[in-house]
Amino acid sequence: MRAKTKQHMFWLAIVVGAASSFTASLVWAQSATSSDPVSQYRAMFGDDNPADLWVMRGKDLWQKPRGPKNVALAKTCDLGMGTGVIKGAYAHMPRYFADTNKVQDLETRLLTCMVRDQGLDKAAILKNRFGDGDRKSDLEALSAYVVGASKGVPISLPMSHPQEKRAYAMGKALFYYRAGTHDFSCASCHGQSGKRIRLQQLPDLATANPEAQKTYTTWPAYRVSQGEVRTMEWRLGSCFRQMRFPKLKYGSEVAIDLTMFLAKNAEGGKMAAPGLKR
Amino acid sequence: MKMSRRAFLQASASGTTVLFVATTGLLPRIAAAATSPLAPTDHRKEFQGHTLESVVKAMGGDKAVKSSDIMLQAPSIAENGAVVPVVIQSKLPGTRMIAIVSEKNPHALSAAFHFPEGTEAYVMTRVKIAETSNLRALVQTDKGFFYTDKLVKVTLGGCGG
Amino acid sequence: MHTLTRLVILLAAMPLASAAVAQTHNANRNAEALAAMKASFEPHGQAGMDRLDQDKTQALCSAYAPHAPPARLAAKLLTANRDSVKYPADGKYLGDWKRGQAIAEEGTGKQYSDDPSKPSGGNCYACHQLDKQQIAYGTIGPSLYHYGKDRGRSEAMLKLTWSRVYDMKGYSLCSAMPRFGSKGILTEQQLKDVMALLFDPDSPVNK
Amino acid sequence: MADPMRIRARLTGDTVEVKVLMAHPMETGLRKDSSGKLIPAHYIETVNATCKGKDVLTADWGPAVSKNPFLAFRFKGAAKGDKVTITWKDTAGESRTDDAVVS
Repeated sequence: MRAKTKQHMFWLAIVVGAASSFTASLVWAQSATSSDPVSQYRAMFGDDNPADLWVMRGKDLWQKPRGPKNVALAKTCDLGMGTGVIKGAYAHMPRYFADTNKVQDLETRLLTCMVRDQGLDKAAILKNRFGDGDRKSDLEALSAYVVGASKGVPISLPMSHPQEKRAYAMGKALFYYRAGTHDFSCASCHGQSGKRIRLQQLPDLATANPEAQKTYTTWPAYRVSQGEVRTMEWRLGSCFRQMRFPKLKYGSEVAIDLTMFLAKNAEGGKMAAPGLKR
Repeated sequence: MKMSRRAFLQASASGTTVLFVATTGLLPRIAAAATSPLAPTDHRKEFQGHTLESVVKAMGGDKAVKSSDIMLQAPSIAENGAVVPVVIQSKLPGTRMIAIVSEKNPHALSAAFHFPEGTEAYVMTRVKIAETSNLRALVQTDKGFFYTDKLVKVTLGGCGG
Repeated sequence: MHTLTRLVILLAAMPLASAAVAQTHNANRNAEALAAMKASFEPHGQAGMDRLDQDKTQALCSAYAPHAPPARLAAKLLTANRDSVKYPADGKYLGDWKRGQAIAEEGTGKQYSDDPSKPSGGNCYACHQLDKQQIAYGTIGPSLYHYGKDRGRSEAMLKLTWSRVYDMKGYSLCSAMPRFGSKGILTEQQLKDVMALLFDPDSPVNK
Repeated sequence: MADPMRIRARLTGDTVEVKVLMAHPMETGLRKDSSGKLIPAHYIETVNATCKGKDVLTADWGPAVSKNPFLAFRFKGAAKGDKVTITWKDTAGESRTDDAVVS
């Protein structure tokens, strides 16, 4: 059966050649056909990103009074730019918050506001931290909305508090930490430029560079393969799963420290999230 | 692992259905195998067929003729079979319907769009494709049924397969 | 010749110098990272917390990354890793290339989301080109197209290749390639099948 | 209840281009959740678009339309300020209607 599949693939490969010469004769209004088929695939999505549906829902969640305390996050939540301010907030995170005495990323900060200000149940929120179809994640929707308000804002981290500096240094060490059955660290795939895994280009996230900017500024993103908006917490957890590590806890030290390291390497890049990814 | 085309058709025809596009966590899995009595089938007659021809017949036609007046734009490589962008435009006069057909899917017919007077014979949407296959654009005009096709390769993801 | 020797020495010394600098910065960083890891992960499925503990190879490579560890520290581990290789009990290196192809394509195995009762894949295509017909291949590792055709099938070549797939860290300590044998990712039979994919004249790798 | 659609309707020359994003899981009935249980089929079966009381597009969909469906189409005969109304109905008997003003 394997061999048959192969033969089939081969036969199809021949057809591709014929088919492409056929389509080449057609004239298209927006024939932004790149020679690279993967970018061609991505270009076909245009600016019609289903993440907009999450942004719409997130806006409601941010603006409407909710929870036992019946207050709106827009009236109470400080994401580092002042109460209720979302413009640019994500571009300056993770950062130290005096009220919690912690370095927080957007998601843990939202969680703080939802639990402390609105009186919502932390366990219930976390149960749906990653949505799936009808089971929707408020954290993902809120993240999409807040992040969208930073579009065009360059990443710039305060990096003044000792805890912020420590988070960055730890993030760097964690980035190179090899373990598990496959000896992987983040650097195994993201330590250099110009490589790909299967057909996916692997960005160099180890140093401050344009690839690191482009990657970080397009998360959170609508993941085509999932049909969901995914956040940085999800992205890191999923990477560690594929690295054969145990399960990354949401809002954990490792998640925040690594996010700090990645954000710092993306400094200067203009936010363009929510993005659209494979 | 992939089922052979014949096994796939047998499974479908016997009323059971093939596991379609299953996404497990991050990585797309273009799965096959696994039959379940719980798995539904669409009971509308146009959705019953497994081939272009049977879809045409269910729509009251006889056969579809290949036409170069139908433009079908789809990626030659889809990074994910769960979302394949498709643009179809018909230059055939009197076009009243455009359909998307994937013979390797559990239902060959993915979607049919009906165009009243005043609406262009144009549609853009995104569909699921079970595996590497020819995507077909089927057009109905006053004169009958016409089609064109394009091969779309579905590729695999990286680290976890 | 003398110039060449000098150049080789110079090139070899360069990473050592930068590694020495790195070493001062990286003091205790593995220990701190491990503590953070233990606090940040939870066991799930087949992936227990022991997966976070480093063996000597992992620890040394992490401590000096992104630089290579000093050669004198690496040498002992290279030898130990090479000595850990178990060659096939029956002396036969080659299995079935068709099964090898399936193993090379399969990317699952050992993740907490994977069924531990199912065999792991080798996921070779994630990093290597093998069969020319498979266009979705990665470039982290070198192309292995025509691997056997270019190298022949001498006993020495079979043995060398076996040991590299079994434990690449016996040759390049901080290679990105997993240790498929030493870490129990692939079984002996699976390794033979992958070997056949690389060497069998009928394998698409050699077409 | 289903989330609202995002509808954009833009007039260029004499043609209105309508672009719609719908929030819908489009479950095939063949996908398993993380615990291995089959998720029941749940997908949009019909879509209808009207402008000034007249149909401008109707569609029959199966489970192969992607999750969170996207649809774009073009029609003539509308002016800026006219309203385009979209309705979808799904296999669970749910439906949703939203509209957008042509701009």
